[in-house]
Amino acid sequence: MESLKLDVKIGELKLKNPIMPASGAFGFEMESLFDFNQLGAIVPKSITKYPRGGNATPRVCEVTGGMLNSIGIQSKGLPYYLKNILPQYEQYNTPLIASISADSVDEFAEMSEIISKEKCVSGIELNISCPNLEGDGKAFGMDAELSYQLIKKVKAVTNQSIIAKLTPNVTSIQEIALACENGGADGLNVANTMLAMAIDIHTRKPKIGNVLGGISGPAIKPIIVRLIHQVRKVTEIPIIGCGGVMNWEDAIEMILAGANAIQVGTANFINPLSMMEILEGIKRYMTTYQIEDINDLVGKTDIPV
Amino acid sequence: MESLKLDVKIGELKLKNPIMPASGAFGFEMESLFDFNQLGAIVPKSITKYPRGGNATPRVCEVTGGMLNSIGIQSKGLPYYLKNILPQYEQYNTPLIASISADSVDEFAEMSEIISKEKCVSGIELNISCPNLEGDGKAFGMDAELSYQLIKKVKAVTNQSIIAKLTPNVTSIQEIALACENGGADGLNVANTMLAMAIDIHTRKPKIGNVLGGISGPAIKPIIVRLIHQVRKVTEIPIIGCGGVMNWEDAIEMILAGANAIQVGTANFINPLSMMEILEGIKRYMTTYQIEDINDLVGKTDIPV
Amino acid sequence: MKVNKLEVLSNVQVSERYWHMKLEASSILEPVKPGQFFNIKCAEADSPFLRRPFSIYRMNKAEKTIEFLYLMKGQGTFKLTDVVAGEKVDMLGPLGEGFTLGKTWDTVLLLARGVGIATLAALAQEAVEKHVKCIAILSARTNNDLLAAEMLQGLGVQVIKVTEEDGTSDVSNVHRLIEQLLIENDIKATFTCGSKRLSKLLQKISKNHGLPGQIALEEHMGCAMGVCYACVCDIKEENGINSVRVCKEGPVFNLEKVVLG
Amino acid sequence: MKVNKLEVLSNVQVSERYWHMKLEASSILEPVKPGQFFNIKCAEADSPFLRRPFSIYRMNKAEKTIEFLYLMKGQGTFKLTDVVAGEKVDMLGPLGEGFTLGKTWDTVLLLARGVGIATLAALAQEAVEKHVKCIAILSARTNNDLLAAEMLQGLGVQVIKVTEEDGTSDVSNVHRLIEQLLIENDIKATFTCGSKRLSKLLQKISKNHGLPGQIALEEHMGCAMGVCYACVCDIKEENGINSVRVCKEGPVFNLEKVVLG
Ligand SMILES: Cc1cc2nc3c(=O)[nH]c(=O)nc-3n(C[C@H](O)[C@H](O)[C@H](O)COP(=O)(O)OP(=O)(O)OC[C@H]3O[C@@H](n4cnc5c(N)ncnc54)[C@H](O)[C@@H]3O)c2cc1C
Ligand SMILES: Cc1cc2nc3c(=O)[nH]c(=O)nc-3n(C[C@H](O)[C@H](O)[C@H](O)COP(=O)(O)OP(=O)(O)OC[C@H]3O[C@@H](n4cnc5c(N)ncnc54)[C@H](O)[C@@H]3O)c2cc1C
Ligand SMILES: Cc1cc2nc3c(=O)[nH]c(=O)nc-3n(C[C@H](O)[C@H](O)[C@H](O)COP(=O)(O)O)c2cc1C
Ligand SMILES: Cc1cc2nc3c(=O)[nH]c(=O)nc-3n(C[C@H](O)[C@H](O)[C@H](O)COP(=O)(O)O)c2cc1C
Ligand code: FES
Ligand code: FES
Repeated sequence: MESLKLDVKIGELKLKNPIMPASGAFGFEMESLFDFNQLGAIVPKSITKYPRGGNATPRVCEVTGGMLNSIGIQSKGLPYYLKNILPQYEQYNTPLIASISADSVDEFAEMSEIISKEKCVSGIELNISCPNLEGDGKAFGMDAELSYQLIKKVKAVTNQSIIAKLTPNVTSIQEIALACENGGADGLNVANTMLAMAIDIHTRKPKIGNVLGGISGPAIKPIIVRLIHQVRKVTEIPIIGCGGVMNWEDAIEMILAGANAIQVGTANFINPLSMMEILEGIKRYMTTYQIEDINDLVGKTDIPV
Repeated sequence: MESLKLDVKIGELKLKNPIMPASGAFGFEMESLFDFNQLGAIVPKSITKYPRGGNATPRVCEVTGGMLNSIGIQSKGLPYYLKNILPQYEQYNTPLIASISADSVDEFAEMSEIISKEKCVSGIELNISCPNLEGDGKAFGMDAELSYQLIKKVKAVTNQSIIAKLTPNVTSIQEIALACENGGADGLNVANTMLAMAIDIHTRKPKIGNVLGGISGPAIKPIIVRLIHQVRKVTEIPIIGCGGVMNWEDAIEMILAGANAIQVGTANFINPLSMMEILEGIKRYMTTYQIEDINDLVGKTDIPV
Repeated sequence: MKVNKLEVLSNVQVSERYWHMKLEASSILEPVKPGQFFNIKCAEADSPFLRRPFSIYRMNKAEKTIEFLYLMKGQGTFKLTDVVAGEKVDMLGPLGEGFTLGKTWDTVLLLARGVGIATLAALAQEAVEKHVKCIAILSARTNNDLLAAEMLQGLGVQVIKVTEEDGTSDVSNVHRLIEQLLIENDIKATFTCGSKRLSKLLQKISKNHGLPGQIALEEHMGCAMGVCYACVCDIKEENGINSVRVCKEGPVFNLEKVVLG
Repeated sequence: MKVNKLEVLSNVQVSERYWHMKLEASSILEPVKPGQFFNIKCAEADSPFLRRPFSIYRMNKAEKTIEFLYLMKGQGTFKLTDVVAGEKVDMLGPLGEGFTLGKTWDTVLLLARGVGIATLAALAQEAVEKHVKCIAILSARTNNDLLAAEMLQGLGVQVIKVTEEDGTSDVSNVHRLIEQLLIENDIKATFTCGSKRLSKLLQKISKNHGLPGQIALEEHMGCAMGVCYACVCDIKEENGINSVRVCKEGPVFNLEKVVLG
């Protein structure tokens, strides 16, 4: 095909293509593997205001079709992030989405305001869904009203495009999605990991130091596809599909379900070149099926009536 | 070891061992494969009051580490069940747990009352969690108050041991579990399938005729283990672990997480002898680790403090 | 029905897209009928997750072997091609209801498309053994796809090949062909498998000519043992349309009664 | 670091529980240091899901080959034993920081347990090439487990074996052994891998004798590239205890600084 249109928009944020890494499963350390300029966006690991030690090891374990993790957002704190992490990416012409994790609504707003001022930041993802922190796996994103307040407060202090990263561990993701949209979110990330647990039957100990962890990888893809489909039914704002994308087929599946862009996490650990291969696969698919603009595929599942 | 104690109790219901099939993934048609007298319980497919045609085909599809299904509880109705299905199992000395699916609280109570009178029924499982029916995957078991009312009404009309089969598609399974306990449930089944979706990227059609389906199989096991662990934290009533048990290691893992008994569903499709092999494996494990009574393993995960 | 672990005697590619697998089957004591199938674990690994259904292609009662002819289609059948002689394959079966050859049927017509050929081949074998005259129209994309069907000719079946490649496989041409065969032969019953369009055609022709017919259906399966109700199809009965299980009441059904949608 | 698809030259069992794999490595242009590792996809299939980390056991710069020695432990290493010569294996690396041989270290002591032997073997090889005298205490459950270590003797390393089987592997015996070796030899540095108990012992002894030491750690890994923070361990620094990545800042650390818990 003459020219494929791969660019997508999330609020004011323009991406040259829909493929980006998932926070926590990507870093500057991968820089020798492929050209970060090829990515739709750069998404560094979630940052917290204060340094955090993270959780007890083991922090990962393998399960059928995926892995559990409970890193606990190990972080050197915001000042270190601004000084040492962000500048690493200044050399790329790829927009950077900063992922923020915080303990309170006010802290989310405070951090968003600070990070917004960084020249190299083009968007902010609010990790309101991290299941690893205090409170038995609970997260802001489990409460619609809290999510609404949080987004609203953040939007009040920044002009950046704001993406709310939702948790899949809820009864109605539609309710949370709408709350975030009403709060002013420019996009929704569907979704973070699912809360899970694994036990070593010989030692009788949890396989994860922190007892509970989040499951990522292909095992959760069908659940995430369903969540994207459900969210797309109630809102028109951009969705970033995330969870279990291992190859271009998975990415197309999520786009058909309603995602405008795709984040790739665990796949980077299995095949660090997967984001590049996914991009190539999407182009081949578009050429085969004569799709000129990737946006024309969004939500285009043929649902029987 | 001299003698292994494998018997478990759920309310008044005594099982000679903790292994039983999951509803919908077992039937009399398997009778030539192994001796049903070896099972802890027999659990036929959920029955509805009126005949139901079930959903559009395809009703199953394969995903990584599991399958989606949306059968839609195809059923010939309660009278046929009483006359033709239940009597098939009369020849076995294994207790039978009848699984009931209904459209309203009153219908659940009505059906429970009728089924209770059958001599060969030893317990009732209320499928308050089937995600395939009307309402975009919604189920009674997503609402704590409704679940409470439902169990209470059923308990008022029957002396049978009542097991509530919970849905994993909720923000807080603990809340639902407590509601069921307060309603009088004798046991909790954790859990039914997780709501999911898969799309054929070439035809762009959902892979399941009914669009959404429930995912079962090893992909969901870590989520189910977490749910069992969470439920065990808030209640002491018996839990039946269900979801992704493929082998004896999985069964032991769920028992350690807090399950008193185990249901095996999808594994029967892959290896129809799996329930017998699971039982043997559990016995070997108990012998190796000198566990005389299976009940001594329940919830015995070594959680760091 | 039981879980059989059968030793593979050979597993070879017979044409571009088709493979042929032969297994030692002395442990199967139950009779296996044409049209019945086995639900096969295509790889020892966890993936593909589900078993795959394949109907019996050939049985050799003296040799105590069974054979399958399969199309390389997706993950499961690709894995199956990796199996080598000497390995064991886990196959649940025999499953379902097979074909029935009426006592008075001395000439029968088979209409098969694609892998449907495998299913009807077993029937042709039985028919030939019973000295029933067998005429088979085999339809496929290419002549290469029909290479696997040569065994039928070897058996003494009268084979007519139609393909997209030769431009002979369209429904109207097959229609003409069948009408011609019905004139030239005293066909007593019809059998089909593998194509909805051709099945509809044969349903219509059989009805018009008052011929009994049988069809082997395919549907995605969960258990293949009749317990899960994944594989249903609609059958017209006196009392209306019933939803029945392809794996249990089928896969072979009365052609007249099947609702082909 | 890059994704390498290397051809397997051989993959053979060298003792009851240990396997040895040799691969063609001319495509690896980066230098590979002892103590560094590769994160290996043990099977082409989806399961095992994660890669597995293995440190380099031997490098032959002339032949352009690399070798791994691995213990058959669980799903991943079992699958790895299925790989045959001619197949390609996907290995990400080289990863992490390796051992450093100080310029003035003319005699070094290696203390390895179990698969730690593989990791230290690469170091021994480099030491021998640099004409550094190498004394290695190898500890294992059985003498059979130590078969794989014979290569070290071939290199000219002075090998002392201790095993549970012979009742020689308890910490107090190893302690006596080391003290004796320190008397008999002018050991300049110590290296260890594979056992927490032995590492603690060597940490103490090295400290007492004022010897520099290095340790290669193991931790469960997600990415092995330094991005996920799955693999952390604690390191004592002037500013307190820091949590660092085994895959990036390690797996080799200053023995003195490691918090062995
Ligand atoms: C009763 C019966 C008999 C059959 N006999 C033969 C035979 O003799 N030779 C032969 O080549 N094929 C036969 N088929 C079709 C065969 O089962 C499918 O081609 C096979 O399952 C494809 O698996 P796959 O992993 O290669 O393809 P994929 O398309 O990757 O399979 C994905 C999923 O869809 C299911 N599926 C795909 N196609 C079919 C189909 N046509 N019918 C049912 N399920 C399907 C698979 O079982 C699997 O669960 C038969 C099917 C049925 C129901
Ligand atoms: C830097 C490094 C170098 C290593 N070098 C070698 C070597 O040269 N030879 C060798 O035999 N082994 C080595 N190991 C250990 C090797 O990685 C494990 O034995 C292997 O991962 C076990 O995988 P499995 O699937 O067979 O076992 P399983 O126990 O089934 O593995 C389950 C999971 O736990 C992880 N795991 C299990 N044991 C370890 C371990 N000791 N360290 C890290 N993760 C583990 C696996 O990677 C996997 O994710 C090394 C480990 C590290 C971290
Ligand atoms: C090791 C690891 C660390 C993660 N850290 C973060 C994080 O810091 N912030 C965040 O929002 N999500 C984090 N996630 C979740 C991922 O961004 C992603 O939502 C999830 O892994 C599902 O996608 P995947 O299946 O493609 O991995 C992490 C995931 C993994 C596996
Ligand atoms: C094909 C199929 C049909 C099912 N039908 C029912 C049903 O009728 N009633 C019910 O309570 N659960 C039903 N289930 C859910 C199972 O009982 C079980 O909760 C679920 O499959 C998870 O367990 P598993 O992973 O061991 O299969 C069905 C599951 C499958 C796969
Ligand atoms: S596949 Fe389960 S009933 Fe036919
Ligand atoms: S394994 Fe990811 S940082 Fe070390």
